[in-house]
Amino acid sequence: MDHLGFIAAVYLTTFGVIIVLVAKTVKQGRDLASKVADKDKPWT
Amino acid sequence: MSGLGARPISISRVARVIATKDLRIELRSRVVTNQVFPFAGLVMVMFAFALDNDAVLSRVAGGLVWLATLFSLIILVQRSFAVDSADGALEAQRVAGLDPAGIFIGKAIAVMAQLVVLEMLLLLAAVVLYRVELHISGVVLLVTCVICATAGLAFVGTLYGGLTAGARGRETLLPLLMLPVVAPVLIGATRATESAFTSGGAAVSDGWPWVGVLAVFAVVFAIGGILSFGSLIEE
Amino acid sequence: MSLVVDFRDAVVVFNGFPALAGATFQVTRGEVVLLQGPNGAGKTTLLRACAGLLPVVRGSANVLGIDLCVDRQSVRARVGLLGHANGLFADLTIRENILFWAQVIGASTDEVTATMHRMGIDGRIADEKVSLLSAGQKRRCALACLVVRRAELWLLDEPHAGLDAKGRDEIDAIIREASSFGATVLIASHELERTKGLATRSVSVVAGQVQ
Amino acid sequence: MTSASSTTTQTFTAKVATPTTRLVGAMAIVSMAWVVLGGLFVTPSDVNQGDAVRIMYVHVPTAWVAYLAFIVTAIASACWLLSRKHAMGFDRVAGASAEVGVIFMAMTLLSGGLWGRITWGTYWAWDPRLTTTAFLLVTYIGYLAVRGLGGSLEQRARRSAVIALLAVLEIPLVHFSVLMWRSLHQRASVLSGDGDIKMDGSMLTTLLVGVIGFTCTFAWLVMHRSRVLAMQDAVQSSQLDAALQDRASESAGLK
Repeated sequence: MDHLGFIAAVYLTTFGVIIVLVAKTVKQGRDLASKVADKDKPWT
Repeated sequence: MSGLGARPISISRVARVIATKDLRIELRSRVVTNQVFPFAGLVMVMFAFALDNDAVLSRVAGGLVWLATLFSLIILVQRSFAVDSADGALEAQRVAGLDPAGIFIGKAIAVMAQLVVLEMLLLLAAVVLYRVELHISGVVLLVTCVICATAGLAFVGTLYGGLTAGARGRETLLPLLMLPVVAPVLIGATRATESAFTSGGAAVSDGWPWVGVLAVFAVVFAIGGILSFGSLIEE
Repeated sequence: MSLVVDFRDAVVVFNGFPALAGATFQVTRGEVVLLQGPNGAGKTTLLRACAGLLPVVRGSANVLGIDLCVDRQSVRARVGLLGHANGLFADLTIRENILFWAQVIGASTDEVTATMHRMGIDGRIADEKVSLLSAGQKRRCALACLVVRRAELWLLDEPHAGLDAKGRDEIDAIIREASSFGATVLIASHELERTKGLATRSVSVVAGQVQ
Repeated sequence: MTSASSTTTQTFTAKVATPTTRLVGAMAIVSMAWVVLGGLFVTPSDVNQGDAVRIMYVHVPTAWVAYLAFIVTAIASACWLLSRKHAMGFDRVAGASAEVGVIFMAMTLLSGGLWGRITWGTYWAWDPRLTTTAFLLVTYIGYLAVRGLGGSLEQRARRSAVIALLAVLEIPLVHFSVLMWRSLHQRASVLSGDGDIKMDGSMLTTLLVGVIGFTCTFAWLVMHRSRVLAMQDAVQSSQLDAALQDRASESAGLK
């Protein structure tokens, strides 16, 4: 495969950033969900 | 004290009084004249140091004039709101229920007047320092371009200046918010000015479509500002 | 008697802090009410809420018959707030500052001259830059702006602060005169002795509530 | 918060995820796995672009999501301004979408630059699409800064909604002026000619799955993120309740 470095860089950063973003969101959500009463969660 | 109670206040009256007030303050304090104009001239000299080539300078003179204008616009707008924020006068205007659209138009007109003087000086500096040549045929284009570009810059500057003045202590946000928005003015005014200078072999007639862009820009942000200024200066 | 200010269990939040925590408070037309209480009790917030500057997040609040929970804009033209800042343009003269407000609302130059005379800021001093004036002169100039604007409800936050005895007397005289012309006045002040003589009633603001 | 929990029987068990977000998340994971496998190994290399076309399977969906995010922000902002009750849900969706959009926009520029280096031999070209994308990024960084200015929730919502709608005015003007600038001065753009891709079936499918997968990821992120923002607002208002109680007891003690 030509330009392997470039292609790998694109895939790694893109999916890496998405994974970090998802992980951060999940963690924030867990922390807050245990502190906020269920009545303040309109989606339930 | 012949009776109490508010009288109806028209937008145009508010705009006129505010513009007069801002210009009178400038005539008294001379901050823009004594500090912003020299700053803009200094920027023009610095460009010459950085580019260090007469041919290049006269080719890009139009762009440098408008870049120096944009930098000065930031300071000018900050000054325009600083005279109001210093002793709570902007708040006093809000408390007094002055129509925000009137405040917006008035301040924009005052900024426009100061910008036009600044641009005249910068164009003169370009002729003197960068050796550009301006023919009679280019003068009409240049004047129209300056008027349209100045209106657009003043409206956008006042709009975002109001936002950052409303959120006290966040004046550093102004360039970040304002510069991307005025990019079309930089592009359009530069091309039109280059045509007027016929630099790089441009024809004067090439400049007119750009003046159209500048006019559309000014109208769009005048309307946008009139509609939204009130929401932005609230705390 | 018409109610000029009618707050019921009003909560006003300032910087995430409930500076007014369920205040109930009424003022009828023509009263001069002294608000007393320790610093941080919510006096300034109460005045700023009356001026429609801060949103009332809970409870109800009516000023001059306008519901502040619905419309904070239209009340503003009819009240005058003098806070810690004077709201003057430092580079303009007294006359130009007062003329600014007169021109905005369309008052005549005669009214400006008369007001300046009554406030004792006419003559040579009228054409001095505001930045060169004493604190008392600035305060009188700010009050003159309220007079020219014909505010129906005066909200004065520590109007005596930073003034000498003579300046304080002059402020008192201005407030008495405004009241005699039918303006309703709310004064937040630590100058209890002085202001009690001025006020028709005094209330205390403690921990965000009016007692 | 502690005072609130002691007085009433409240539960704190509900999670952020719901069946909907789990479904969307699962779809995202499956399609993203498909994109990685398909994009890197299954699909052939392009006749013109060679292996550089593999970047496209990531770049195109990222760019699509970035633009989608800003459309969502603009629509949600308009909805907030127009809705009679000024429902804060709209404001949170606008904010969450802009946060996700800024990150995807940055990734778009990065992957686009690397692709451009391979295909055009340059990281950056003054192409209207690229320039507008960069301006969108800067504009929405400013939008997020305005959201962080503080003030009441309503003021934050109003201010940022106005800024988002002003950006809707700004971006077409920027795009049009860059378009006009380029067409007047450099007729031969680097973009002409060599950008074509002759797509076969597996390539087209992979690209399509990529778009679906990234859109699902975006939807999942915005849903979760706006719920997080809702909980942050709830924490703020419950702190207000506690402060109100404190002040009430303080004033009772002083009577």
